[in-house]
Amino acid sequence: MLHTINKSPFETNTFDTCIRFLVQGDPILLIEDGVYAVQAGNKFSSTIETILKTNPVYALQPDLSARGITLTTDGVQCIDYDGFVALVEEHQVNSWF
Amino acid sequence: MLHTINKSPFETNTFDTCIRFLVQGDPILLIEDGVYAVQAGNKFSSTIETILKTNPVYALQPDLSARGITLTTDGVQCIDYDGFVALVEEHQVNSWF
Amino acid sequence: MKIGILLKEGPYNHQASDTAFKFAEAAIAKGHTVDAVFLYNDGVTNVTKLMDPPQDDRNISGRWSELSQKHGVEILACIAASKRRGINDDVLVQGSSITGLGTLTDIAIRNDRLVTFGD
Amino acid sequence: MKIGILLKEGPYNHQASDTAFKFAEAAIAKGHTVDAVFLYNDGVTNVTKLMDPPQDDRNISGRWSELSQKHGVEILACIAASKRRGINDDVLVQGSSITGLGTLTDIAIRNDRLVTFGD
Amino acid sequence: MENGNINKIMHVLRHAPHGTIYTYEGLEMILIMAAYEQDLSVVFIGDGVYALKKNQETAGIGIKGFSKTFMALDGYDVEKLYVDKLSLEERGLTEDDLVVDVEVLDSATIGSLMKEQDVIIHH
Amino acid sequence: MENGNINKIMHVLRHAPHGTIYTYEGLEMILIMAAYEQDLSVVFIGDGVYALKKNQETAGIGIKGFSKTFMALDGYDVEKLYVDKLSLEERGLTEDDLVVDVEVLDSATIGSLMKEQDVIIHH
Repeated sequence: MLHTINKSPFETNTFDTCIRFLVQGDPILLIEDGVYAVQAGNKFSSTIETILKTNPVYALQPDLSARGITLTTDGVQCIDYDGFVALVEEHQVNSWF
Repeated sequence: MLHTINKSPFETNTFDTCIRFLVQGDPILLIEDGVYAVQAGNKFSSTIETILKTNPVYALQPDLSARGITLTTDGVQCIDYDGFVALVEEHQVNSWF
Repeated sequence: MKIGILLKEGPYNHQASDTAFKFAEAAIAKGHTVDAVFLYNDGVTNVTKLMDPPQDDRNISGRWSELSQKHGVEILACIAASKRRGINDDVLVQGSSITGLGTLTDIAIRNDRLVTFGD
Repeated sequence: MKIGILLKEGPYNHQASDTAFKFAEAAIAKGHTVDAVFLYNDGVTNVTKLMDPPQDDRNISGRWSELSQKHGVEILACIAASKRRGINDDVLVQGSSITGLGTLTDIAIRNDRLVTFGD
Repeated sequence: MENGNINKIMHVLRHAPHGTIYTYEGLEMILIMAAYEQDLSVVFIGDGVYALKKNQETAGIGIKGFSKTFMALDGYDVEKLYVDKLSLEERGLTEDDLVVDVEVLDSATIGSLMKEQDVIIHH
Repeated sequence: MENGNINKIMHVLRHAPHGTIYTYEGLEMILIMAAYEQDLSVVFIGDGVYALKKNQETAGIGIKGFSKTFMALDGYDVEKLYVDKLSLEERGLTEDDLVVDVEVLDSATIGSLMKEQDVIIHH
């Protein structure tokens, strides 16, 4: 199950809620305003590091670039729309917004 | 300055943010999904009680009724649209959403 | 007192439009002048006459139209926001019109209050 | 792989429509079939041909129309949601149509994936 | 249904009623899908649990109420109604506050159910 | 302007750019209002501070960028740009990360400024 999150973790509880239902091993893909969660050195970095111990975390590069995020938390994989499609090939999708 | 809040405090940070900029004495009016903040006995009750020491807190009765909220935190004043207008007569408006 | 309203969300999807309407009605009932309702962002879709809700539901563009005709409230949609969202003169409900953001500035200046409804 | 898309927000106001479009393009480029884009909630306003954005901006209904005609993607707006929001056959962009929620159920059943975009 | 199998379709209601239309239009979708003999479930998470709150009287806001429609789901054979335990507790609610019988589940159980689904739609 | 006074009008930007149009259409409104010789101010709170982030490259999402337009505000005599200190800090940002010079203020100062306004519009 691929979980996508498109909301800033600073503004709504979508990120926190999604994380709570995550099954070990399932990937998270941050898109749109969701990518602020993986900006290096912000207050969610330690949460992201904890998640990375059990689940892969991806972020959509075009959304990172659009928001001027050049550094992401270590271990986060930045992918293009093509990579988004590749994840959808592998998993059913649970879109959180 | 009248501050209105229309968002559930459980879902977004709008309530917390508004509170941070509140000047002593200025009224808060909770409308729409914002009224969940004043449901008696939920986790925001103590915050509401603290605010009430310095600022009056109002909630829009039609929105409370629509959501089945019959008990509100002590000290919160429940008003109709008519009371909303009366507050606007007294104050400029700062609408948080 | 003279009151202007700024409405930033479309009908049905967000309660903002309903609250704005109820507030306008209550202000008028209390003897105030509601000068104008300015529609911005998705709010411009409040005035399409093409909406056709179920019989037992409110007709949101219809009631803005009625408010305009009964009480002289200007119902104004921002032109730039309207163009993005497919609102033009052909679909405007009676009593509403399309105008620029300069008009909102005038509304903000000439009224005693500007009350915003959004989401 | 056969992929269906559910889009729940209108154009311009929310990035959901842009992300859905970019995803659809990328899926097609990778050789997948994008069977249909079903529009729900404010999403139905994606297909009004009346939208007229600035020259240097994307035309969102125009590009859904193009996607439909180039790649056979059905662009479908829910009828109940459309009626509430003033979307009817007269304003539909070429290649789109209005249908019921039963069609979404069919889309959910017949595709390998249903990917939702909302806000 | 090309493969003759029943699909598992989960609807996730996460918004309070009335402030936005998502829960109402979500319910409209659920009612239509119920006719298709798939394996439907409905999960209430976050403010979604408020949709089930008893005593909603919407006349004052001029919007049609719909909480009673949840009682009709049983008649459409939509019987899998799950409520997130933490969401209920955080809001100071218990099962007695709700208009229908539901199964209250913890996060891990709901997470496992999600993983089994063919389709998940959030409203 | 019936009373010949200058009105104090504050715009509050609270949303991140691109995910929604609010900040972009907010900026369009500010540019028009700037022509009216009122006392305008713009406050960035919460994710609104991200609108000022340097190095936004939007080509990949197909949406026109607008962060550079904030640099033009000065030419329109919109000089009162205030940023909420806590919002900036929480996001791991400093003034050096922003495309324009701003005044960083604490909550109490912004609250007092709000109280002085004739009109406040959140975007």
